[in-house]
Amino acid sequence: MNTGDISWILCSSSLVMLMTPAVGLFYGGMVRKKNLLSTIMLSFTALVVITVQWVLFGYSLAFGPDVGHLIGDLSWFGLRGVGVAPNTDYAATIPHLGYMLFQMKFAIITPALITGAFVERVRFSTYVLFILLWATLIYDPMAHWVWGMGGWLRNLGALDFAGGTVIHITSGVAALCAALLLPQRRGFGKRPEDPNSITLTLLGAILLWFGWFGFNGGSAYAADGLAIQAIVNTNAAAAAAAITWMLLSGFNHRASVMGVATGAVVGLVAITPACGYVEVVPAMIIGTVGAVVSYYCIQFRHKLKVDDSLDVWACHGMSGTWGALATGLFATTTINPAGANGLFYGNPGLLWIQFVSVVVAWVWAFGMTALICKGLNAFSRMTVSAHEELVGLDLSQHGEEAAGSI
Amino acid sequence: MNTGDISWILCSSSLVMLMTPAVGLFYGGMVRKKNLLSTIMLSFTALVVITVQWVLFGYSLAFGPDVGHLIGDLSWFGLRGVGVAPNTDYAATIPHLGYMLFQMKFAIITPALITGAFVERVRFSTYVLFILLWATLIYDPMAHWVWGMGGWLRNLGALDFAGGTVIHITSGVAALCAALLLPQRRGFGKRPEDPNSITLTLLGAILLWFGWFGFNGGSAYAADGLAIQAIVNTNAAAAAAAITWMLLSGFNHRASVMGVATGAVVGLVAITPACGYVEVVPAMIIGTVGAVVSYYCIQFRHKLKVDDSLDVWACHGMSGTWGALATGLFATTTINPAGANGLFYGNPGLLWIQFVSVVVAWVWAFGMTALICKGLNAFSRMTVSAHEELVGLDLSQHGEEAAGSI
Amino acid sequence: MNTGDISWILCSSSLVMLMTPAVGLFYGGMVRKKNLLSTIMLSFTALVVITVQWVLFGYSLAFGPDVGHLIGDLSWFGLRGVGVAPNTDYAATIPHLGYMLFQMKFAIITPALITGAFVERVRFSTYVLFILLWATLIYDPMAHWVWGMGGWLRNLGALDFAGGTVIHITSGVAALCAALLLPQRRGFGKRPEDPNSITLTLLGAILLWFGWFGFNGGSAYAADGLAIQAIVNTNAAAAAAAITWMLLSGFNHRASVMGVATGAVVGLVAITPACGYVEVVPAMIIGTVGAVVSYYCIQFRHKLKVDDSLDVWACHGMSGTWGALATGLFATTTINPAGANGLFYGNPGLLWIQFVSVVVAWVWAFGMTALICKGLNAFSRMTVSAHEELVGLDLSQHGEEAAGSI
Amino acid sequence: MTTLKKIEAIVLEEQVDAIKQSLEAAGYVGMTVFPVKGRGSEGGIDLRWRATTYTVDFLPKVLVMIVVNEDVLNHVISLIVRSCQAPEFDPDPDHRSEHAQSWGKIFVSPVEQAISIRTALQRR
Amino acid sequence: MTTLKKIEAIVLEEQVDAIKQSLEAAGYVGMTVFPVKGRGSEGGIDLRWRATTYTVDFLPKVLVMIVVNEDVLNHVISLIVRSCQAPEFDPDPDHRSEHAQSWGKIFVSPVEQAISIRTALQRR
Amino acid sequence: MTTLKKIEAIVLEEQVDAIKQSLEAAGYVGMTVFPVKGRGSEGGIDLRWRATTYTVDFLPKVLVMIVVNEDVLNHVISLIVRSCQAPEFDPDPDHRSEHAQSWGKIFVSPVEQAISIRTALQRR
Ligand SMILES: Nc1ncnc2c1ncn2[C@@H]1O[C@H](COP(=O)(O)OP(=O)(O)O)[C@@H](O)[C@H]1O
Ligand SMILES: Nc1ncnc2c1ncn2[C@@H]1O[C@H](COP(=O)(O)OP(=O)(O)O)[C@@H](O)[C@H]1O
Ligand SMILES: Nc1ncnc2c1ncn2[C@@H]1O[C@H](COP(=O)(O)OP(=O)(O)O)[C@@H](O)[C@H]1O
Repeated sequence: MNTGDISWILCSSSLVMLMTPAVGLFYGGMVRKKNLLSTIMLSFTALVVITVQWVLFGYSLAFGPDVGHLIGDLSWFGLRGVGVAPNTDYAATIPHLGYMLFQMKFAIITPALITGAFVERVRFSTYVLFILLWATLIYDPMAHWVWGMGGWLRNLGALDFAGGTVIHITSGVAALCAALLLPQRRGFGKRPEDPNSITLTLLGAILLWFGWFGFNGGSAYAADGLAIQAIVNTNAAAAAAAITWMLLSGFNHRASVMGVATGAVVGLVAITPACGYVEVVPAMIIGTVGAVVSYYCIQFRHKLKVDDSLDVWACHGMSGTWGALATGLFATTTINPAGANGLFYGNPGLLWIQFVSVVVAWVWAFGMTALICKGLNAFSRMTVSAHEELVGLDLSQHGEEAAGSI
Repeated sequence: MNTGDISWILCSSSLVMLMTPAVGLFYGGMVRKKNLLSTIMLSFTALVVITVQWVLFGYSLAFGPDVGHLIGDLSWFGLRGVGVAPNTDYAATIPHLGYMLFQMKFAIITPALITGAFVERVRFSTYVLFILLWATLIYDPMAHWVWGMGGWLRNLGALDFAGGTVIHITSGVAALCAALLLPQRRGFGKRPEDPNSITLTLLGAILLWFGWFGFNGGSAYAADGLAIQAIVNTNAAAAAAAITWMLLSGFNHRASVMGVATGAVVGLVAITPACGYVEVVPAMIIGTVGAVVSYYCIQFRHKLKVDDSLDVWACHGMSGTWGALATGLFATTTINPAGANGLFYGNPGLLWIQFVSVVVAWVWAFGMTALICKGLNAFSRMTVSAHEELVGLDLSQHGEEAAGSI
Repeated sequence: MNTGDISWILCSSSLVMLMTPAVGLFYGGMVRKKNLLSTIMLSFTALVVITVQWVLFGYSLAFGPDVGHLIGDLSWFGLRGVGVAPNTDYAATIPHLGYMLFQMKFAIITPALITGAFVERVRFSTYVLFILLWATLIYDPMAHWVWGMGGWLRNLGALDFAGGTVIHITSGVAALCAALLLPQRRGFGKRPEDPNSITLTLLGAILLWFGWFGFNGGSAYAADGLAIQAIVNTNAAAAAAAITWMLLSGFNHRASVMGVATGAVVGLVAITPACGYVEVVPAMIIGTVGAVVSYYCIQFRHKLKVDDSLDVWACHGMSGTWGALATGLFATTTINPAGANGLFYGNPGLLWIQFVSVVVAWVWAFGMTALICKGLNAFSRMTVSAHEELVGLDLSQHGEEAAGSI
Repeated sequence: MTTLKKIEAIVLEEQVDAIKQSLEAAGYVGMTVFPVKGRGSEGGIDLRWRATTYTVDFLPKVLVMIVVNEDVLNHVISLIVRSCQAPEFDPDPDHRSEHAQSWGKIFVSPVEQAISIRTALQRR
Repeated sequence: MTTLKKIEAIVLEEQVDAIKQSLEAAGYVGMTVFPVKGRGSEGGIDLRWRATTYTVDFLPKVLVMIVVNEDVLNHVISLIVRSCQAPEFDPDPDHRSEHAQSWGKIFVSPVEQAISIRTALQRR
Repeated sequence: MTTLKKIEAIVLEEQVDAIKQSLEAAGYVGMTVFPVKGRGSEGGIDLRWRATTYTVDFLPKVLVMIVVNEDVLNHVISLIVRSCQAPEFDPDPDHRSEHAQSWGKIFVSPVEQAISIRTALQRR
């Protein structure tokens, strides 16, 4: 074991921990004031609920001893056998518990990302069931396939450094599915969207960027050159994407603050699967293209009148898809010998593998999310009543208000 | 010396630094708008004042060469002799200054926690004297007893991994004492408590959780498996406690956002003394029970009509007491060979020692706080005039307003 | 390479990354509500624009192979040749990319600091050009002189641990210059300055303090005793300065919250060049004097009716100047053998060298900033029209509002 | 000489845009909106303070103030009323709420002068 | 035909709950509150900007607006006045302030119509 | 018996201080200010939501309410008007804006009673 590596995994786990509530702040600024607390609460709830799910059985399902290349068994239930000694399959120089801790933060943030699809109308109690099922039935298997020892996509050679497929595609596609299946917000499309506080959204974006250094850098599971390369790429891609969005919105109208914040996040998403495999200039290209993709997908989504309220599909699903494919283009073994070369480095095979893993993530996330939504709706409506929606979720779901009574 | 350990102590000190202002934000969201700045300022002031106290003489009192098992002497005044070389009594692999730095953050946050007891009415200038006296007369000796070389509770074998007794019980009991001795806020109990911004409280809670990874993980003074175990336990206990509070408030009425934030903090408090001695499932039990204890103590406090305005006693004093005792139940040397076994691992003796240290902390904190309050009140009132209270402390104590003039 | 050192540079880079948006929050709280987003956006834009500038050519200019002791050449364009292997000239135990990453954060924050001089009136599009030119023509050469291999001030023996001269003097003096050359805000001096949210300013100050641990501690480029010493000094100086400002404002009127936040930042500025060379008691003296200097410079600036709107000159330029000179007074080789002794340790020569480097920084920053401002103004006005200023920059520059439409 | 009237419509935030647009279309541009909290005929909603509960029954509303000439008063009122009656503003379309919540309230009061500061010409 | 009156009481935030409860108990439910800043007869309070000082004398208040029938006007006013006079709202019980601060102000003005948007029935 | 009038001036936040000071100098101290958003005769400003655009035309303003005796009404109005006409409040000094923006608006309406809660003495 290496204290430097352990120190870094401790820090990066802390950084990623911060990201889930930061998603809440990021989303919270975009909704109407009367749904602000409720929106933050959705993310905060993912933090507390999935922590317990993960410790009890989620980690075991995702990373436990392989069953048929499809899922882990339950032998690590309650973290039995997951101790201070390293698990050399996953990370040789840090305690197994450290690997578990870092992965926990990924399992937590993924359902939190989805919440942007149904803010301002989701019923809180059903939501808790939703994320429990979603994490167990969708995330845990997907993580096993891509990252778990014996997982079939891992065996296939799919590259996903920090979760483009596992995290961003699954959450973005689940969001699209939920937005299609659940009722829209009342008056959707007829009234202006009214962010209650762009300041709060900015604060969320700032903390997300900060946390993403741990997200992508920590995925090296060591304090080494690769971790630094990943962070340098991450930072560069985010900046390039933010500038791109700034220009796109500037040409269209004015350089938008919300747009720059969104652009930065989209760039961070795009680089996530690739950050440990590519050089810095390709990283900036990946960020730039990611911003363009998401920018136009948002407009497309508006035209389709789909109420994916905070554009999880456009920002995470599509930018994540681009990032996963771009890994197949730009990956190079000079950066990461444990990776592979992409198309531009003479190996078209990787792009194909990436494509397969993208398709798998789309199909799996869409299909299973539809199943869960239908199932839950049959049993207890996933959205609130019209009156509760009008009063706002803060009052109707939590009996509270974001700001004092006058 | 070990660079990995040093890196971790640097990071964890930074994380804990953030916690004291985060207490200010957490508390600040709960008061009326006209006292918002004042409330944040109380914590911020603890940061700046106790830093200087600690550097000048506080550290020497708490950790300097022992005098009669009761207190350190003043030979480390102004950090003379506290240098880059490790002090092997305290932490063998990091500079002595690093240990001092990390402990400083503990000395700073403890008085900040107390402020929840007398927000919205404490006179600022007297408050500065209060924390100076409190840190010197109560915290420094208590820290010496439990953690200082030669301290009598340390010699007794009391376990307190990251400050359950030293930090949470002393501050919680001091809060109770101050709330009993100082005048209540005008109209207390007759008007609704009106948090000016639950969003701000949530932000505070988020930063507290983030910082607590350093608080508890840093208390290993090394980047090792124990640090990771402590953080895993910390996270699990916080989540379990938040879920518990969510359910309690949900059954009573609706799942409260303020409640989930409070629950998380209470869980973090409860696990603090135990986090480096217990396994993860007991950690979740400790968090859960801590939440139940604090939840009912708040209601009890309301019935007694004690104006411990932000429930420092219920949340820190009582949850900290539970955590200290629980350490005597669940501690196991398989997690930490330097610790001891608790009752459930066959050693009833530890519970008795923990009980003794809890009683000592209660008596010492209550008695000495009473002395300080009485003394200060004789010399200069600790609370503001009725008119100043009506106008609000932001204007009357600081001549400022949280938000612009209209 | 040393994993502990790498871990620390990763963390400190993350911490410093957070500081630039934190400057935005710190400044954002001080302006009128209608310019809040715009103010945060100025800092955020520095983050995204200078990241790309630095990766493409800025780093090469500042740290690339020396040309005539004045500037780096462009051989590291696009980070060619800047890889995972350490550059032993700059930091022997961490990847060269890690050094580049950490330095990037310095290059980003410096232009962000300047923005306080022209908030509430700067035209956004011209501002983007301004920081690009400023970073390239002023910061990159200055960084080369002081820190680059072969730089003439470095050769002279000037000490600047974490950027007093390079960062705070240049930005503060540039701010003074811009404030003198650009039109004032309408009604400046005739209406009260109205901070829209001191809470936000406090949040910014908190995050700045937090990030400064990385700023100053990371400048050791190793997880060693020197890093710890630097952070201990940083924390002590900030606290001493905040207390000083608290007392100054308290004697004048009331202990100001804005004042304590400002004082802390000013103390952090003052200790920046000295933190890796001095002992802790001198550090507190440096902080205290820094606060006094800035406090009276603000009043002087008001008398002169210069619209350096958020006092960048007084807080960064003057406190940075004091800190650079104080390094010549208090530096001691017992703390840092790679440094030098100052006047009080028997070596008057260092003070002279520090004085020279201060003068150089003033002249260079003032002259070149004047050139840039004049140049830009000739080509495209740097400030908005009177009507745009009245409507506010959030709407006129970005088409957005900080808070929802009602 | 025309008399002036002040119309104060207290509605949901969501309704403001509809009001604004229908008035604008009819040529009534001037308008001032206030953030308020209001309580009409409906009952209370329970709020909580950590572990204890209390009742608050004010909901966030928007007060739209429009000063118009008396001769168009009824026209403007009917425009407001109509634009507020879109089905998406129905507070209780599925008839599940125990509280009979209404759609908003309008008050009309007299105004004696309106002065434009630029011209300082008084219109009485 | 009853005439309507608008009561505007400008009070401290803490007093609103007392007003609300006493009116509710007497059957007056409808009410709108505005966040305002106000200055009565008292002097100024000094505020500061970093190292310089300036005077601001507006304090945060709440304006409670209640529209009632004229016949109950005096009753409602007296309810408001009484509920505001609890000792805990005394701005200066210990007589230490230099400023004579009062307890709030009430203005009454005429209202000509009240319209419920749901029914659009005009009550004149 | 003097009659009371309510003056409501809707101005920019920056103008409030000038109004306050000129009224204070002339002995009119009581005053209440409301944060509002307003739209006068000018056109709209485009706002955006991420990648899409929409138009919002309300700007933040402040409503200053002053209740005065009728006999000083004109004096107070002229004080307000004058203090708002300083050149630094000119919305368009360089004549570059497409929109004709005005300097603010004042409405006057009747008040029937003013009651001080402390004394509960009614001044009619
Ligand atoms: N008598 C009244 N005096 C003042 N304001 C009133 C009165 N009645 C209603 N209002 C205001 O009008 C708003 C809408 O009224 P109504 O539609 O009856 O209430 P709600 O929809 O809140 O049940 C209320 O929220 C309140 O702000
Ligand atoms: N002449 C006035 N015009 C408008 N508002 C007034 C006037 N006088 C008082 N007010 C409002 O009534 C509030 C309470 O008045 P009063 O009790 O005299 O003042 P305060 O308690 O603020 O000294 C003031 O804060 C102000 O908002
Ligand atoms: N007819 C009206 N009814 C209500 N409020 C009005 C009316 N006309 C103007 N106002 C208010 O007065 C403010 C100033 O009016 P004016 O100077 O014409 O507008 P602006 O300066 O916003 O173009 C407006 O922002 C609006 O709040």
